[in-house]
Amino acid sequence: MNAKKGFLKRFEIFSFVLSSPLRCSGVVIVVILLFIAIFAPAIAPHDPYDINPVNRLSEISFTHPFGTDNLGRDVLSRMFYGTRTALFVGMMGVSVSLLMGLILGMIAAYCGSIIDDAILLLFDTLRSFPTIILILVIISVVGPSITNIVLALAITFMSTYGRAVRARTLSVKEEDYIKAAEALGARRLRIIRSHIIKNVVGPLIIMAGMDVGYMIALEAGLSFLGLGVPPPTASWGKMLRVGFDYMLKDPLLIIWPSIALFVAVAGFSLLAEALRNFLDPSVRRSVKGSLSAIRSQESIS
Amino acid sequence: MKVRSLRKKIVLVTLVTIIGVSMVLVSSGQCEELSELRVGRVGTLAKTLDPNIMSSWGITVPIKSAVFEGLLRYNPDTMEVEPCLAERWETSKDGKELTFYLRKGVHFHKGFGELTAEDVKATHDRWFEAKKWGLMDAIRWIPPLNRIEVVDKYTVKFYLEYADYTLVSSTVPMFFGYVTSKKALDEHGPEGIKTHAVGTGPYELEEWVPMQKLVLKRFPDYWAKKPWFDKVSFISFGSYHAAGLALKAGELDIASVRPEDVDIYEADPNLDVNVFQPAGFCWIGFNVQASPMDDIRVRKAIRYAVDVDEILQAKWGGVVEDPRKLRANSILSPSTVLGFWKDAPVYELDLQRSRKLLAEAGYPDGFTVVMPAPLHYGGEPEIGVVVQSQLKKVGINVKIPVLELEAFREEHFRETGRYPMFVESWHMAPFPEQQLCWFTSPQVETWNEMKWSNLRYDELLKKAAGEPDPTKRSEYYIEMQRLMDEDVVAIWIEYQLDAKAWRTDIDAKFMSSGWEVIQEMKGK
Amino acid sequence: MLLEVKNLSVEYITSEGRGYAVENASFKIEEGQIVGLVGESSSGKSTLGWSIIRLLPSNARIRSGDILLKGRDIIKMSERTLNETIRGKEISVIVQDPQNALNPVFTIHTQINDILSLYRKKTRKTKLPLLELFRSADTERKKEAVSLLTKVGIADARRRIDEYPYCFSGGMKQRVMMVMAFVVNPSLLIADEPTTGLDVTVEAQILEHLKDLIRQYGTAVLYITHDLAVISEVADKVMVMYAGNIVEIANKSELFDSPLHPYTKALIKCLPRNATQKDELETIPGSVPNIFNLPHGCKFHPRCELAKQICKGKRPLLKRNHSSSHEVACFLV
Amino acid sequence: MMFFVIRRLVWLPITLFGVMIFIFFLLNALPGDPVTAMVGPRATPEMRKAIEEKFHLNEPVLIQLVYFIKNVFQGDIGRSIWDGRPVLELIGNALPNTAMLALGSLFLAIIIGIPLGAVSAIYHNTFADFLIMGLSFLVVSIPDFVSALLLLLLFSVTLNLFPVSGLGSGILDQIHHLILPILALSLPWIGYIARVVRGTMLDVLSAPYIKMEKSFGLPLIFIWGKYALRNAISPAIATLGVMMGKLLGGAVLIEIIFTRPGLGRLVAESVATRNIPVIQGTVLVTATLFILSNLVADISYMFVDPRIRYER
Repeated sequence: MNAKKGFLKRFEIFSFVLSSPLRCSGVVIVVILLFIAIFAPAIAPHDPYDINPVNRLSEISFTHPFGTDNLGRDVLSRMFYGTRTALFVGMMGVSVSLLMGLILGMIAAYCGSIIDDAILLLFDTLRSFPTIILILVIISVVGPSITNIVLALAITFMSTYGRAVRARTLSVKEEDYIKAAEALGARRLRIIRSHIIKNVVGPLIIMAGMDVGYMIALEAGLSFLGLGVPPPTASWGKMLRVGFDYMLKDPLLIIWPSIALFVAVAGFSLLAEALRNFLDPSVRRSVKGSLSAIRSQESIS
Repeated sequence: MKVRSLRKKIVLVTLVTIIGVSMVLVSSGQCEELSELRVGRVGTLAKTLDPNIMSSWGITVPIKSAVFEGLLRYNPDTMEVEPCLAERWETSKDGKELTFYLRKGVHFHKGFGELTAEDVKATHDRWFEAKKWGLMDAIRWIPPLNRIEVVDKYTVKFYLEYADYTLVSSTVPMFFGYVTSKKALDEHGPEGIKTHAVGTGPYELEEWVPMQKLVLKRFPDYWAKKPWFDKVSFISFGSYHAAGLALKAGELDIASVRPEDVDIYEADPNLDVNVFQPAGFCWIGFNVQASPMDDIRVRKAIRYAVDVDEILQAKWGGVVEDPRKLRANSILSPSTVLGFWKDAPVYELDLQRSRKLLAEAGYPDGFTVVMPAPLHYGGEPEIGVVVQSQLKKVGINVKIPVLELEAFREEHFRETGRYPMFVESWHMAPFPEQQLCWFTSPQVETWNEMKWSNLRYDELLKKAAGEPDPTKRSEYYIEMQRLMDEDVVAIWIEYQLDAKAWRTDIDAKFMSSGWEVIQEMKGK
Repeated sequence: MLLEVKNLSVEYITSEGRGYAVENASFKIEEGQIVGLVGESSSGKSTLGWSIIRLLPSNARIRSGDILLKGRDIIKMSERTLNETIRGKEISVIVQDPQNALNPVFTIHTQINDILSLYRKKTRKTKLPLLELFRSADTERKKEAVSLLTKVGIADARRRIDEYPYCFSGGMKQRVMMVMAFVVNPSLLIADEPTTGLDVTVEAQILEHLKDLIRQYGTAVLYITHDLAVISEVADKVMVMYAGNIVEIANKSELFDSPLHPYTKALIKCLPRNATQKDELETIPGSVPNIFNLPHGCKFHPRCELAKQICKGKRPLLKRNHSSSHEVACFLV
Repeated sequence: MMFFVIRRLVWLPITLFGVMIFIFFLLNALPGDPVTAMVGPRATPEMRKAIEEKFHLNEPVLIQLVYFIKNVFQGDIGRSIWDGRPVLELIGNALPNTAMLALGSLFLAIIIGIPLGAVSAIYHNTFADFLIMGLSFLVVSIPDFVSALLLLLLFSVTLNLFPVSGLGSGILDQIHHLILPILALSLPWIGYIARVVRGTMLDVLSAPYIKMEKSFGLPLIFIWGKYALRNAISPAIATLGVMMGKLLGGAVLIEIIFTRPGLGRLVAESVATRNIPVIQGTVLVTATLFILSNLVADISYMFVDPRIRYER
């Protein structure tokens, strides 16, 4: 019994040591990804669009560390450029949907009555489609292109943010210092800007951080379906598709983009958890884990 | 006491499950009763089973030709025309009257009674109200048909406006000739007939579950030799390698495989592989009505800027030792019965001339053009990307929209100027008139994707039809191809190869075009 | 002799360090005797109580000492024997905080029934089949439970027994707990602040019922509380605890009439009923030291106005004082 | 609690209306004329006329909307433009496959996720805990279609243990075909449930009532297995319905990768072939299922945890 307790203790310390690098690792990963995305042209060994049929599907070599794809394009370079697509879609998607949600949520919370109901209905409607199906349909209407994908993602995710904003605004609105500010005749907009935004956005940032990863995953999914960014733009999803088509000949073509996707998704959810610790350290680790997981499910499937 | 018994139960259950699982794993591999033929297909199985509508040939021909029969048919080995539902036929001197003497005692599937002249008439009368039956795709096929007359129960007579010798040689034995039951037509109507196939063939339709499988079963009172298999199921797969793996695992007997992958299957001792050259073609088409492609110099310039050999290399590199051999220089492939243009000009890469032509046309530093490359028989998107990078060299910036085939066609025909260039590939029956007919003026709204109309071309097609002598006809066809070449309506890339792999314990049979001849297949 | 605890020490290990929550505690409980254990919060009295059935938080462990129940040493027992012969058999516990002391997602009946069925199995000395526990209750046990609930003053017990805890008030819950505690007919009951957090009237009722049950079952009780008043109600014998040390043990009357330890004196002074004579209510200066940095010598000397040099240097031990039953740990008596 | 359910039931049709309107306008926004969109580029004038009359395309949009909704309520959501099959029939064929997949994954996620979570909570901060949490983080961070590809690569292509695609025939064969897709689909959920259960279980294990139960000498297995777990799983249960909904709709990529003829693939393929009636119908159905399963979730939550009172 006592022996076991000792065992426990060692691991408590272990966990303590282990948890902190885990936290910052998120930041590190994201920074690295950003670096790759920004300096892709500088660090990519080859031009990712430069086709070279003669050595298509070539093995791993010194010139092509990850081999080449079905058109003889350098896989590593395409992965670097894919990072650009992924991060662009992820971050733009999140910020646009965050903005839409923020505006609509606030309007709903402030105007109340019919407008509120209407916006709520809109949110509920959007929420009652499975994410990817909604995106598929939107894409099928507006046609696939990087901006349209961002748009579709934004529309799809807007509702979650919108509802959160609305709820929090309503509660914050009732708090005394806001009331006081209003009583003192501060202008609505100024109140919104100074107090409410501050109190509402904080928690959303965590959600947002989480969602970047899942939007990246979704973009990959769309590109995999052939509804993603148009050629020849590099995207992990499209690379996965090529890998899928050439599975029997060159399995590695699937492995590389899979790793990239995992790193990105994991990186951003770790970042989000770090954010959470930063913003409210009170939350217990276990709960955080589950929370991040919840957000993940909402977008992965 | 109770407890122990319960423990027993638990043990029992676990045992059962273990056994069950292992059984599953075992049963995974060989679960084949040879009297069922399992054919793997990639993508759709068939869009419609109406005997006379043709869409996605390569996929539906084998199915339809197992279910339906025409008055005449091809001998799968010699491709000679031979009697089928008609025991014999006569052509009048002037070639304007065709009389078919029907075989007696031929029965339709599903108890739709015996085949009579009435059925033939009913089936083919549909051409006169083609729009109602959605047959307009093929409306060109029997222009000279004036009327059909039922002489007696077993004799039917076709009256033509002018002589058309291709009718017997290619049209009647193909889709047009397929006969379905009058009763069935009345019963099911234009919508229903798409899913209710009633023919006289050796197999009848058992079930068709979209996206899954299409099952045929042996037709008990078939008039001729009964087929070997009791059951033929066409199973839909999402990707070529899915089908391929299923084949390797013994879940399939025959599967279409990507010609690029044949080496994989050749390696497998249980499999036979063959690459066929169907009368298909893959090309970069110019929409001659859309700017800037309405300027022939631009089209020429592009023809000089596109390196077809590199495209072939990109597709076949590492599979075929010399991809150049696969190059197509004109529309008709060597495998078409006649009309192959042996000495068609071969255009090599020549960037200087290309740039010069562009400059003349007023595009010294190129332009931007939208070029869809929808996936059809495989490889189109890749070809698109290759062309994209090739044209960059002459300053032409190609945008490839992400577009599915159907969407492309819909938009292409809705908005004349939308897509000045495109990559397409078709599978066809190996008969020149059936391949050339799509690019006539009347087809501009429906299938003539180049939107190219050349009256001489139309006229030649008609001339050829009226020409009894095959060699002369062949010359006409070559002439037509020359016209296409002069007007630079397309850059021909290759004759779509088609590869089939099948298990060695199947005695498989294919047409030269690679279409399975289901009814003739046997198990060993 | 029912329970005999010989210099028991319990130690806590946390990130702040390690410290003794209970230090060399020794005492006895006779059959049917009601012993009050009193002390300020975090004086280690609960720890002492729970260590008797060896249910301590994972970061606490018993360093030394013996706990003899009917002569059998609990410390040396295996978890299994503990579960099968002591916990819920010989000893049962009424825990603090009735609000959360009942499992919210099971009916009262299920919870009582599980305990009962387990108890029955034990007493029949057959091996414990888990499945038996998952089996739904039989009527004969239910009757028993219902009658007990009625006894502790739960109206319409027959119906309420099938309700969920959230339908019960705090007092009700505490009654249910009592039923659970007594249903196994223990020889020792450890009541850990059973009435804290209840309002006074309820508290009074609960105490009444508790006394009845104790009388009826003749159970010995270790009654842990910070409230001398309650002690004066129930206990026969009182132990005063300060900073992990038992500083005084005496019969109730002796303790209240002639307390010896300065701390005890202070406590008694603080009792409202004594306070009424004076104008303002007495308080003890200073506060209970944190167990991780206890003062040397007598733990109370920093707050003791009579403290002498010796108090700082040596730690006083419990020693018999004139009457045989009155023990105190102080150099000044 | 009843009140809550009723409120939801009232809200349900309203949302459904919202869904219908949304779909209608979305698909009316399609480029090109709606008739072509409905019946395909080379339809016969008769067909076009029929559609025009059926959907009243010559009338103002709002009227059209009304008719559209009317049709939906009459259970008529059009025919596939290619083979003229009723959309309902197509959905009827596809739904069972998707349902099987979803239920399977749900089941797997529960029977693996909950015990894992419980174990890592019980052995909090032990090696087991770290292992489980590490793994669950891993699987949660790999998008399901990626793990599908990897599983396919490993088990089908390399080891050749499982079939690559299709439904299979016969119960055993069907199960055999289901294993990989189900696994792929449920992996993220396993990790997710494990995390949630661990979280709540940790709270529960430190709750007074657990202490009390221990004090009665109830064997630990019993306490964990009955008393603690029952408390710990309720939040997980609450998400089951949401999960079910997501699984029903979210299987698109999995169904494509394993070529299983399900709802997801139906949507994807009709999107690819511009088969508007099918898109409309399928999306409508999935949305409805999605909403319903959410409702079921809340109700089931209510049953698992008697404390729940719904003020929201």
